[in-house]
Amino acid sequence: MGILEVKNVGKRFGGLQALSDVNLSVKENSVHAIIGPNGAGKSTLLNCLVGKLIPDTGSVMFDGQSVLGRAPYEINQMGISRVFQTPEIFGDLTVMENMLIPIFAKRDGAFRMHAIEAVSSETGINEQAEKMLEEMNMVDKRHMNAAALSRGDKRRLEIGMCLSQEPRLLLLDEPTAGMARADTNNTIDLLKQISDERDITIAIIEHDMHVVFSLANRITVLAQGTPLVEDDPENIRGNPKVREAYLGESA
Amino acid sequence: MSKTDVTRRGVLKTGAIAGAGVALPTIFTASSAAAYTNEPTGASVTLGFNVPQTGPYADEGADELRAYQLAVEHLNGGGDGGMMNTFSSKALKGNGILGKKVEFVTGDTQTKSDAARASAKSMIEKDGAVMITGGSSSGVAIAVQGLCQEAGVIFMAGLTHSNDTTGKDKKANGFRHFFNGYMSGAALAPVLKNLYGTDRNAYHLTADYTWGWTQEESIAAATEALGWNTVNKVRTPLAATDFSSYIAPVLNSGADVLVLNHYGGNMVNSLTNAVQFGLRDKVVNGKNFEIVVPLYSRLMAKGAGANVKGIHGSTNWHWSLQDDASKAFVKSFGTKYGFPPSQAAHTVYCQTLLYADAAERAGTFNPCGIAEALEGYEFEGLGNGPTLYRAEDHQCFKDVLVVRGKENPTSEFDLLEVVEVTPAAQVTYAPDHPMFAGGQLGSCNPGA
Amino acid sequence: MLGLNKKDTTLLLVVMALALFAPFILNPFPEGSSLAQMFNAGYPDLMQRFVIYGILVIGFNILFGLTGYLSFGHAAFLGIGSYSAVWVFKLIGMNVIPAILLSMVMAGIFALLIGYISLRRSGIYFSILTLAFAQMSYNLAYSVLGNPASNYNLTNGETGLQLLLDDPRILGVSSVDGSLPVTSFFGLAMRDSYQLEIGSWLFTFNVGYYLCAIIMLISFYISIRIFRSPFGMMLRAVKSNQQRMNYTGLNTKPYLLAAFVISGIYAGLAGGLLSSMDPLAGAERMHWTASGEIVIMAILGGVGTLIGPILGAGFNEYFKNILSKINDDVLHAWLAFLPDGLENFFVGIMHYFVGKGWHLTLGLLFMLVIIFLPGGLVEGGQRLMKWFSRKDKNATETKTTPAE
Amino acid sequence: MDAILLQILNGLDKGSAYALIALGLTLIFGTLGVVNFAHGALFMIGAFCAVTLQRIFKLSFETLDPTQKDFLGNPLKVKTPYVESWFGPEMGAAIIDWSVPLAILFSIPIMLAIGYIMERGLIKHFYKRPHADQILVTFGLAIVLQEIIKAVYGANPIPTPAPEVFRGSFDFGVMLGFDPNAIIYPYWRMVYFAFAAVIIGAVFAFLQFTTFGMVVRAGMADRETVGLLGINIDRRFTIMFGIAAAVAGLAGVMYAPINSPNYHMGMDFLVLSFVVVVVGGMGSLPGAVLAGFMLGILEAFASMNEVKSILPGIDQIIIYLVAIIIILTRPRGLMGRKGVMED
Repeated sequence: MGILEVKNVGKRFGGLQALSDVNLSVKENSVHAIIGPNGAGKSTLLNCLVGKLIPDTGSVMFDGQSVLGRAPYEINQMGISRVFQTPEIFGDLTVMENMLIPIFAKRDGAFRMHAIEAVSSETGINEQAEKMLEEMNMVDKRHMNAAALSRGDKRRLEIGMCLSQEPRLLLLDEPTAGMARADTNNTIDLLKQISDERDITIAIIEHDMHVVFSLANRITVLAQGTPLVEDDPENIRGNPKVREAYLGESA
Repeated sequence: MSKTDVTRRGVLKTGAIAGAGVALPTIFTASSAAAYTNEPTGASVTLGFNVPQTGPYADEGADELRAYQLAVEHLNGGGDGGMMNTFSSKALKGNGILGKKVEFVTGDTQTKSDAARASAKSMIEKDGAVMITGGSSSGVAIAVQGLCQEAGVIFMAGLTHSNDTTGKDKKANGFRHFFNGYMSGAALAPVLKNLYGTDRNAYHLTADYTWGWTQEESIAAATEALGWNTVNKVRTPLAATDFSSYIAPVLNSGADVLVLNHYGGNMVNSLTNAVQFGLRDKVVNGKNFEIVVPLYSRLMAKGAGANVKGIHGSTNWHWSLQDDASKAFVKSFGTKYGFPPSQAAHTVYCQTLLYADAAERAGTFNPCGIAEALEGYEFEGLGNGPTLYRAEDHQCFKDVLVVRGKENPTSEFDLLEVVEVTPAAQVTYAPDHPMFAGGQLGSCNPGA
Repeated sequence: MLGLNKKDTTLLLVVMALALFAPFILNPFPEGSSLAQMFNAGYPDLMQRFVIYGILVIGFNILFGLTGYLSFGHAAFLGIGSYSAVWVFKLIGMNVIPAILLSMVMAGIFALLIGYISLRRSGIYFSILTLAFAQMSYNLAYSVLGNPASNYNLTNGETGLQLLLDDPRILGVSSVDGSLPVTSFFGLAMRDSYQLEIGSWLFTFNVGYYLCAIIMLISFYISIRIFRSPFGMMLRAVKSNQQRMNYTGLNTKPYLLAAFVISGIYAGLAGGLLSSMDPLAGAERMHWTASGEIVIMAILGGVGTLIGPILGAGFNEYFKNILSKINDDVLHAWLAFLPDGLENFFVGIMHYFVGKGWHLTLGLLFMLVIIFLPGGLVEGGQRLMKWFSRKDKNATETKTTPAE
Repeated sequence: MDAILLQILNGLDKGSAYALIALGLTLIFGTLGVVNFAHGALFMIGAFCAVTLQRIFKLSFETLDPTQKDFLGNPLKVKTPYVESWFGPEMGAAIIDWSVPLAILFSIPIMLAIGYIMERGLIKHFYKRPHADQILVTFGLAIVLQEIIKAVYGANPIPTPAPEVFRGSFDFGVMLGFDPNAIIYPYWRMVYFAFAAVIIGAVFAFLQFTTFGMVVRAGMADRETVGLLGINIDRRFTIMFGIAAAVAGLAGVMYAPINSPNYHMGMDFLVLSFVVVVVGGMGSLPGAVLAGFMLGILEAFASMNEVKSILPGIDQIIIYLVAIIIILTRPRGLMGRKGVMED
């Protein structure tokens, strides 16, 4: 029984069957990659997992509870954090504030009228944020506006923000899309380190095979809205069906 | 910072903390506490002219300001003296009021009761005005009148036509020279009877706010007393600019007279729309369809242009009157500004003179003294014939003019012609008339 | 001090000093001089307006400045607060405290209802929803709800809701010697003033003003606390990125609604104070142009800054009240030192910008600020400071500071 | 039935004005992404173009007529318009009579120029600024423009009648078999409706069938891509701004006989036309037109006595009420696109 169980999920947009009969099981503490050619339904599937879309059929269970019909913030509170393709951070806020917000959200829940005490007086939370900044190697940038960070720093900040919530499942949507090779490698190292050091499950949607094969210990291949195969990386590499559907095209 | 020094030095120097009071005069001498708000102690006295300088009635306000300046000039002995020469009281000598030179401050009411009160307050609190006058709408007049009552200064209303100003919202410190809705109805009714007969069906369009309601009530009562039938009374939003959807159903209702209880821009638009719909060319119930505008002003007539031709209404005063007083006023205003004065200019000029005269006769600027001098005061020579400032409600009773839009105007000011001068007796009503009931004058408040 | 950091404490102390010494600061010219007639603003009514509109815009800034949601109908809450307070004076008694409390409660309730509906949409759709609610309130208050002949005359229409000699006032008196009783704070009448004469200067200390000033300082203090609190940070986060908020486990709706209600309560408080200083409430307080003026004041001062709202409100009220009272005579007196021809020339030009032309001047000033100082007067001040410090040749820091 | 037909007619006419203003607003918003609060002022300036032309035609020389006296008792100065002395009294009077339709030609270059100056001088500096700043600076401009008009023309409305032949009304009732006078409709309002229809049709045709229009439409959909194609989209957008200003101005010119122009008529229309645009859906031209006519008709219905007696004051709030309902049920208005002006 995996931590995330997707059963028979189908989603239709008008005349387009975006997903059909998707079954997926992500095991706890694994790094599970979902790959597939463009239009295979990767993003639709991801959106079904985080509450942005509600599938027409099937179920999505996280840790034994259904996520369907819940708002994104409720799903996050269940323990799923999401990293976006283009980093979604609070651009007008400082790096430090960016880091504080998820920690507050973790402690205080979806809403708390916490309007009198200053942020700075919450020493515990400030320390946690400091620690996470250290871990992300961004302490010197703490007073910068997040919008002024480089692309790679933004990505690191976003991952740090997600990690600071200590999620059970981290969802990454093409985390290295548009990155230079060096940044990509840094990100791979960071994610490796995270999965090694932490008690965390990572599900990653990725186009870049280099990233996928450096990180994943389980891979699902999606084609035309339905899973083609789910297997270990070594077996995926040699699978002719996958080559035909995907690798050939992307090479 | 040196602010604390100023305080300390000041306290050491004078040790003065003057007594409590709402107001602070322009020229404050360290004399004893004043007997009434803004008691003038120097060589001059300040009046506050609070008129709409922005907003839709700005032109009317501008004309009022011209008349005020003329009145101040005359009071201080300048110019040709205008109506001071024809006024029945000879207390004014052209040396200011009670020997003090008249100065004035101006403010903008914006035709909003809030802004008008703020402006009046600044005149009272900052400039030491001992009397506030002006206004071009009833809501503003009532609001400012209430303020003056509380602050302890006299309010001489400008153009305000609602029954409420001297009816349920009357105040001991407030006085109105202008006529009102009831008087319009009472003056118009006999004329309408002569012109259109007693068998008529009237359709009322009424601006949906205080003045409109009292005007509608007054004119409907007056015409119903003639035997007219009121077909319908329809309220139109104040903000309406296009009245087509209110005017279109009029003809089909069986009405043969349309009464437009509108003022200012509302009236200009509703009358223009009504004429556009060709109402005046129609024959209903075998009679020519007619339009009546109970309250006319020259500026409205100017705005409506040719559409006013042949349409009847009432007005407080008109420059074409041929009595000595009116001629004197028109001459002195016309010479100074190059065009004849409006009724708004006339009423505020009269109000200023009446106030000054009352102060002279009372020998004081104390509002209670002035109120006493004005209450029950009978005078003439201000263009409206013999006039009474009634003590019970502080309303002037005088002749009312019924006017008609002129068919062949000779100039841009020659838009109305006087059809009839309805004598004061015909428009007088009992102080406890139901349309005016519900309020109390209270007692005069000298402030301080 | 008071749980604030050093910078905020300084700011609070500066505002406190400005408020307490306003009667001196605003009356820089001696009584009777032509400059005094033009520029002095130290009379009770205007000083009260400064701080009351300050409160209003401080509250508006909590919504607009922090969350970026532009309410174009905020004047409705000001109006609701004003009407509530006058009703208390009519029915209960003349003490201002219950009136102010009720106006805050009523404005809060309406803000909750209007906010709950309007916050279902964002951007211009939110603005139009709030505008529509405010315009409906205004139109109804002006006509149907204000007809003395009807059974539901809540607002007394165009004239405005005012006190009458025969109002019940169950905990007070209906009238005093034929006059209306005055509003008071436990016996201390709002209109009482003390005057201090120093040479030819005259300073007025008004009870009502100081009550408003103290309440404004409290409101300002609360707004600093909100800005610095986690709640305030969350509101800024909403403005910055709602998507990230949602995926960080935060529900943006209650945050927005709380901000909306708080700023509505501030507006209600301002309305209650307006009525307490001058017990008459008119419908035009709710007109869309009044809402627009709130936005203008906020932007003039500097959106999202702490001190901006106070500067913006002061700037707007000052020019509105001062410019509209200047007439040609005043100009002539002021420019009398010039040779006649020049004097007439200047008066002829300035004629179009004062008195009846004050709208034009304010409109132009307003455009200039928006065009050249997007951050409002606060940005103007910062630029001046920068310019001075650059002159001192010790300006090295270029880092972006978070909004004050 | 006749009452309903009557109000539909009235509504179409009210709607024509709303639709024309909303159309111009949407053109500006859709092409430039700018929320123009000065658009009402452009409408007002259009109306004052009619006033100005009328004044020009009425420019007169004065002759003293000793047989008549003016108000001060001096000989009356009789004014004779130059056009009457140049073209003879009849022709001159006819020219003055036709000043409003002639003002259409007069106003187009003026409005295009004003639009051009506004866009180049002010608006273009605000493309990158937040919508709130755009709203506020154009609002400031609207105040300045209306105050300038007030300083020149005064606050009082100025009558600008339609030509004599268009005065009076047409009786549709008789035509449709109802009682006489049941459905009457002024000729000039019919002209206005037809005029609005022609303008709306022309704008749509222009955008649909000309290359210029196609480029602009493409730019409305995706500005960056069109820019990448090497097309100077900015210049075209400037022209579009001028056209939108001209549409507002023409709406104003033709509106002048319906209501005497005054300096604040722009502000009177501003809020309503914004509501129309938003109800139609930000950036949607058909939406703006549809919403304009729809709200006009609803407003006319709400002013019927039968309706008002059940719901007192409904005519005061109907537009806002409908706007609230539509925005809540159709999040992007009637025909709006996703993601426009939602942040």
